[in-house]
Amino acid sequence: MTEKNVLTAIRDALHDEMSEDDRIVLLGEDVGARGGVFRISEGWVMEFGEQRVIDTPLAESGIVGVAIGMALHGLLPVAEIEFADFIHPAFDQIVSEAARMRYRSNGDFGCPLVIRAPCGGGIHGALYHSQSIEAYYGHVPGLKVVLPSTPADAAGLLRSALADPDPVLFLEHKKCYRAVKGEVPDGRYTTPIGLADVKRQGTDLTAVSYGYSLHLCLDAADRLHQDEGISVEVVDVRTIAPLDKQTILSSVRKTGKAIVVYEDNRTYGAGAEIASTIAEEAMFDLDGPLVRIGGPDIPAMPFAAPLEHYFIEPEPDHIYRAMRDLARF
Amino acid sequence: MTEKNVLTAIRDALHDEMSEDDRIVLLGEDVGARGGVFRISEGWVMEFGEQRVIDTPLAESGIVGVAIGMALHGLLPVAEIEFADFIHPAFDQIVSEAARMRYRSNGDFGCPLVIRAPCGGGIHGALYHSQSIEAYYGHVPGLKVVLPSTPADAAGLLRSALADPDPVLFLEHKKCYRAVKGEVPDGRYTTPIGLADVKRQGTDLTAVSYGYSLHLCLDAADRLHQDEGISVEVVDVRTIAPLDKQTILSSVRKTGKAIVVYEDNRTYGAGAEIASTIAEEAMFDLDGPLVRIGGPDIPAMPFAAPLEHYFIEPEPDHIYRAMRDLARF
Amino acid sequence: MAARVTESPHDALGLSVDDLLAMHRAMVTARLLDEAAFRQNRMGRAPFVVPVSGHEGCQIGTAWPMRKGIDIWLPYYRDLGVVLVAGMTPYEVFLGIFAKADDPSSGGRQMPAHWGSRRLGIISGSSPIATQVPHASGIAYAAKYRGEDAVVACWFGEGATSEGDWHEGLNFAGIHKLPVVFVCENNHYAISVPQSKQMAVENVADRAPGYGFPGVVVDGNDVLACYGAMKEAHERARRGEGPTLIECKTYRYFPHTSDDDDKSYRSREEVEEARTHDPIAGFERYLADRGILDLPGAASVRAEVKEQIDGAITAAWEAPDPEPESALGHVFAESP
Amino acid sequence: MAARVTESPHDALGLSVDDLLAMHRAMVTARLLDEAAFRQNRMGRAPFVVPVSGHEGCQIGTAWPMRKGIDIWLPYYRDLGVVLVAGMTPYEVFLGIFAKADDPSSGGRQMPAHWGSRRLGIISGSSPIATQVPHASGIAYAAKYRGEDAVVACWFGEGATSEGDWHEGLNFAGIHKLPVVFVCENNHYAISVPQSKQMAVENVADRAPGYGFPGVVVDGNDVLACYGAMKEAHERARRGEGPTLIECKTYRYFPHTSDDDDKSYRSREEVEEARTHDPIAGFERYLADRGILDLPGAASVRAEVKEQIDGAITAAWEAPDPEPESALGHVFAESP
Ligand SMILES: Cc1ncc(C[n+]2csc(CCOP(=O)(O)OP(=O)(O)O)c2C)c(N)n1
Ligand SMILES: Cc1ncc(C[n+]2csc(CCOP(=O)(O)OP(=O)(O)O)c2C)c(N)n1
Ligand SMILES: [Mg+2]
Ligand SMILES: [Mg+2]
Repeated sequence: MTEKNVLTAIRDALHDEMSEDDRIVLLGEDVGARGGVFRISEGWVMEFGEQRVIDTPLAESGIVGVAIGMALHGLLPVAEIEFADFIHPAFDQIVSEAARMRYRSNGDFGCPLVIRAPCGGGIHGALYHSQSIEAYYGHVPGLKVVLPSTPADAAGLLRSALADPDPVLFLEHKKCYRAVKGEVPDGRYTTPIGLADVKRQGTDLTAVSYGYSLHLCLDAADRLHQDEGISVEVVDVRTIAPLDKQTILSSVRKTGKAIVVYEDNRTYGAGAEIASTIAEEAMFDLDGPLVRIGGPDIPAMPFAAPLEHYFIEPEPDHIYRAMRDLARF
Repeated sequence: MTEKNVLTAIRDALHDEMSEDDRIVLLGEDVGARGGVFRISEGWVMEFGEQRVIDTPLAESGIVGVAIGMALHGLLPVAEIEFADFIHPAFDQIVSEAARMRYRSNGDFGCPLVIRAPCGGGIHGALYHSQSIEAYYGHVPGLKVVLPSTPADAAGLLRSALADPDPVLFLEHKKCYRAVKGEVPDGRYTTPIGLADVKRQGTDLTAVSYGYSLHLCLDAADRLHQDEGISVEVVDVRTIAPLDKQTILSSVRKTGKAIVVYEDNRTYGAGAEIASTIAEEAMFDLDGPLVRIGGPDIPAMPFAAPLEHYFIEPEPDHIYRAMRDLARF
Repeated sequence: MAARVTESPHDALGLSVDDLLAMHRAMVTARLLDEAAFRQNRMGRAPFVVPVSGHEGCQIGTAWPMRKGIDIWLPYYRDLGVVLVAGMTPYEVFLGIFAKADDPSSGGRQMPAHWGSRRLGIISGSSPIATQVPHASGIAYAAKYRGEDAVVACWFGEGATSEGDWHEGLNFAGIHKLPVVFVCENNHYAISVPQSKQMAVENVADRAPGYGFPGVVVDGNDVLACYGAMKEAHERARRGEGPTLIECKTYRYFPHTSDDDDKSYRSREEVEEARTHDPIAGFERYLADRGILDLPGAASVRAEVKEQIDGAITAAWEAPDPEPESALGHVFAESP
Repeated sequence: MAARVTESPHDALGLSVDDLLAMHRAMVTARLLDEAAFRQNRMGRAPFVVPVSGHEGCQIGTAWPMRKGIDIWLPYYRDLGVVLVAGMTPYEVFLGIFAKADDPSSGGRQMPAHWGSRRLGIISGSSPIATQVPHASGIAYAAKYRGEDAVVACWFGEGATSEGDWHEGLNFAGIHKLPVVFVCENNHYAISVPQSKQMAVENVADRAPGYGFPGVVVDGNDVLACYGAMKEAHERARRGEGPTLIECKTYRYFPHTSDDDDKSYRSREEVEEARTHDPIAGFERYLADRGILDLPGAASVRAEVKEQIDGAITAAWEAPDPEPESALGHVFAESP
C-alpha cells in the first residue's frame, strides 16, 4: 500500500502497464515533451519513445478516429482528450464508430480503445474546462463509461479498461486529481468495470453518487453522523455504464431511503437513470421521497468565483441539509 | 382545416414562413435541386433562389457552424441534417457554440437557429438511419428540443421554433412522416414550445410518450378500452427540453398510475428523466409501480426485418400488455 | 530516332494477359451484379441497393495492386468492385443484399454495401461519410509501428472530402509518412450536390500538397491508368515514402441508391454522354485491339458471370434469416 | 535607370504618420497590458491570463484595415492586440481578467481573453479551438446575402488549422466567394506541439489553393507587412472576389497561458533568438529611422500607456463581482 492522489495513481498505473505491454500507445495533444497538461506522461516520450507517446495534431475527432484504426490493427491505444469539454468534436467517432464496431460487424471486429478525459469542475475552469459529459456517453450502447473517484479505484479501473476488449471512456475528475488521496495497493491489481462500491456503510439512508460529489456526500455523511447520529450509506457508482443496479438497489432496499447526488446539470443527467431505476425497482421499499440533487441547468460552471461557487453549492450545505431532511422524514 | 400527413404539414408550414420572411434560409445536403431526401423543399430552389435554398458541402459541423454565423448576423437559418444519425459531427457546434452563445456572452448575443433532423426507426433504415438522438440533446442547457408526432403539432411547433430567439433542435420522426395523418388548422397558428399535450383522456392510468411510440400507445389504449374497458390517458411530451413537468404530473396525479414509453435505447434515455420526475414529485400519488418501456440497449435498429421488428416489439404486443398489467395492479 | 517495338500500356505496367482477363471479369461481375441487384430491388426482394455501374474502372484498377492477406482495405458503400477484388463472392454480396444471417459484413444488421470482413482484411464500414479516413491512418500507423509491410488503402467519393474527418485523417497520415493510399472516386455528385457546390476547386488532388504528399489525377474510366497510379502509390507506401492521394474522375450511371431519383438533378443527356466513356466498353476495345479478347469472348464471359450470379442469388435467397433475439448479441465481447 | 525619390513602405500603403503612431501605441498597449496581467497573476489577483507578447505585429497589422461599425471580428484568445484595435479598452480587459460583473465579453462567466462585444462587432468566442471559423463564413454569407459592404475577419493559431471545423469553414467560404479574411498567427507551437507534428507542410498558406482562394505568407513581426497583406485581402473581399488566407509567421514569448510552463518544450536559446525579432523593437527602429518617433518619444508613449493601464487595473479591481444567483440568467432569452 502506498498513499497517492488520484493523479499519481493514474500515472503510475498507466506507466506500469505501458512498461509491460508495448501494444499500448498514448496519443493526444501535448502528451509528449509537455507530458500532458496534467503531467500524467511527464518524461515518457524519453522513456517509451515518440512512436508510443504521440503528440497529435489539434483534432479530437482525428485522435479518436486514428486510435480506432490502431485498435483495429493490434495496438491498445489510449487516446487522451486534453479536457472532457473538447471531446465533442469526436462524438461521431465515439458513438458511430468505436461503440458500434463490434455490433455492426456482428462480432467480427472489436475495438479495444481507452479514451481518457479529465472532466468536472471546481477548479476555476469556467464554461469550457468544467463540464460533466458522462450522461451523453452513458447512453451509448457498446461503450463503457467509468468515473473513478479514489486513487485505488482509478488505478484498478484503468487496468481493467486497458484489458477490456471494447471501448472504454475513462473519465478523470479534475477536482479529485490532487484533492483526493488514499491508500493504493501495490502490484497490478484490477477493479472490475460494472461494479459499484459501498464507500461508507450506513443504515438510515442511501446516498448514490460519483465523482467529486461522492466526496461531498462522504463529508456530509460524516458530519451528519457526528452532529445528529444519522447513519448514511454512500454508494459510489464508479461505472456509469453499464450501471450496477444490484449494488444500488440492495443498499436502497436496506436503508429504505435514497438520495442521488451528481455535479452534472440535473435534467437528463446520469442521476435521472439512477433515480428512475430505484423508482421502478425499489419503490415499494422506500420509506420516504426519492431525492435527486444535480447541478443547475446552466451551460457549465462560470469562471467568476461567486458564480462557480453558486453552481457547486446554490444554498449553504445543501447536500447535508437534504440528507438530514430525508433522514428525518 | 386540411388533412395532411406530418411531412406535408412540415413542408407547408416551412414554405409559408419562407414566403413571409426572407431572413429565413434553408441549408443542408441535397436541399436544392433534389428538394431534400424527403422532398420537403422540392421546387424551392426555383421559387426562393439558390441564395435561400443552399446545397451545402457534405459537412455537418460546417452546416451548423455556418448556420450559427448566419443567425448571428440577422438571418433565421434552418439547417437540415439529412438524417439525425449524421448530426453527431456537429455535436460540438451545437453544444459548445449554439447552445452557449447567449449564456457565455451574458446575454449579448443570441442564436436564433432551427436545426431540423429526421429521426427514429421503423423504416428499414438500419443502424445509421434509425437513431433516436433526443436524450443527448435534451441534456444541453441553452438548447430547446421538440419532437412533434402529429401534423398539427409539427406545423405549429415549427412556426414557434422559427420565431424562437434561441436554438431549437426540431426532430421529425421518419415513421410519422407518412404514416400519421390528421387535420391541420389553416393559417399561421403556432403551438408553444414547452407544453406537453394530453392526446387522449383517461382515468385508469397515464402513458407518457412521444414520437412514433406515442401512436403505439394511442393504439394500445384504444384496444384496451375496447377489450377490457380500461381507460388510458396518453400524454404527448412534444417538447423534450424544456420538459413540461406540470402536464405530466397532473395527469399522473389524476390517474395514479404511470407508464413511460419511448423508442430510444432504454438506459439513460429521455424516459429516465420523465420517470424520475414522476418518482420525485408524484410518488405518493402512485397506486402502482412506475413502469418504463424503452428500446433495447443495442446500437440501433438493425436492417434485417426480423431484427428490426425485434427492436420495436421484443414480445408480441408488449405495450398493450404492460398497460393492462399496470391497470390491473 | 531508332525504331522500337511498341509496348502496350499493360506490358509497361507488368500486367500479363491473364491479369487483364481477370480484371475484365471482375469489372463485368461488378456491372452484372449491379444490374441483378436492381432487378431484385424492383421485384421487391431487395429493399435497398447501392449501384456501382460506371465506377468499375477506377475500383478494379485501384484495387488490383493490393495484396490479399497483407494489405488492408477500407472501401466505402459504392465499392462493390473493390470488395470483389478483395475476395468477396457474389453469393456473399447477395447474403448482404437479402440481409441474411450469414452476410459476412454484418449478419444483416447493416444496410447492404456496408462492407466488412476480418478474414479478407476489409475493415467494417458504417454509413457516416468519411469516418473511415482517420481509421485508415491509424491502421497504417499500427502497421508501421509493428514493422509490417502492409499498405492501407481507403476509398471515398469527392463529397467525403468536405468532412472534417477527411482533413484530419489525411493530415495525420502526412505528418507520419504513413503507408496509406487515399483514393477518391470523383463522380462529380454527392447524391444531388454537384462538385461546384462541394468545393471551389477542379481537382480534389490539389489538396494533397497541403498535407505534404503527392496528389494524382487519373482517368477513372481507364482501368489501366488507375492500376498504374495505384501501383506507384502502393510502391511509394512500401518504400516508406508516405501517402498518396489518387483522384479518379468517373461517373455513376444509376441513381445514388435505389431510394434516389436522379432525374431531378442530372439531365438524361449528361448521363448518356457519360455512358459513352464506359470503362468496361473502353477496356474491351483495348483487349480486342490487342487480340486478347474478342467480342464473342466478352459475351461468353458475360454469360458465365451471369450464370454464377443467378446461382448466387438463388442460394442467398434460400439462406436463413437472422434469429430475432440475436439482435441483442455482440454489443460487447461478453454479450450473448 | 532614372533616379527617383524613395518612398517609405508606409507611404506606399497609404498610412499617415498619425496612423503609424497610433499603431505603435496599440502595440505598446498590448505588450504592457500583457506584462501587467502577468504581474496580477503572480500577485494572486488574476487566476488565469493569456499572453500576447510577440504577436503584436501581426495582430495590430491585420486588425488595422478593419472598419469599426461595419466589419466583423472573430478573434481567438490570444488576440488582445486585435480587440484593442476593435475598441476594447484596458479597463474592459481587466474587468475580464478580474471576472467582474461588467466584463463586456461575458460578465465574468468565461475565462479571460474569451472576447466578445455586440457593440464592437466582436463575435463572442469560446474555448474549443477553430469553432469560430465556420461562424465567420456564415456571417460573411449573411452579409453578402443582405447586400452589406461588411468584411469578416477570423484569427486563429496554426494549431487550429488541424481541426475539421477549420477545413469545413474555409471550404464553404471558397465555394461562395465570401467576403472573409482568415488570418493564421503561426507561432510554431500549439501549446507544446511543434509545427512539424501539427502538419507536414512549411506553410499553412499552402492549403488555400485547395479551397480555391489565395494564401499569403507574411512576416508576422513586421506590422506594416501584415497591414499590407490584410489591406489587400480586405479590398479583395470588398470587391466580391472572395476570401484570402493570410499566414503571419511569428512567435510567442511567454508560456501558452499562466497555467503553462514552456521550459519543457522550448529551449531558452530559441526564445531568446525569437526575441531578437521583436515586432515592437523592429517597428520602433523603423519609426526612428524616419524621424517619426525617437527613443525618448517611445519611452514617453510607454509611460503614458503604463499610467493608463495602472488606472485601469485599480478601477477594474474595485468594480463589483457578479451576483451569485445571476449564474442562472441568460440560458434562454426568457431566462431571469
Ligand atoms: C455524415 C453523413 N452525412 C450525410 C450522409 C448522407 N449521404 C450518404 S451518401 C452521400 C453523398 C456521398 O457523396 P460522395 O462522397 O461523392 O460519394 P458517391 O455517393 O458520389 O460515390 C450523402 C450526403 C451520410 N451518409 N453521412
Ligand atoms: C477543441 C480544443 N482542443 C484542445 C484545446 C486545448 N488548447 C487550448 S489552446 C491549444 C493550442 C492552440 O494552438 P494554436 O492554434 O497554434 O494557437 P496559439 O495558442 O499557439 O496561439 C490547445 C490544444 C482547446 N481549447 N480546444
Ligand atoms: Mg460523388
Ligand atoms: Mg500556435
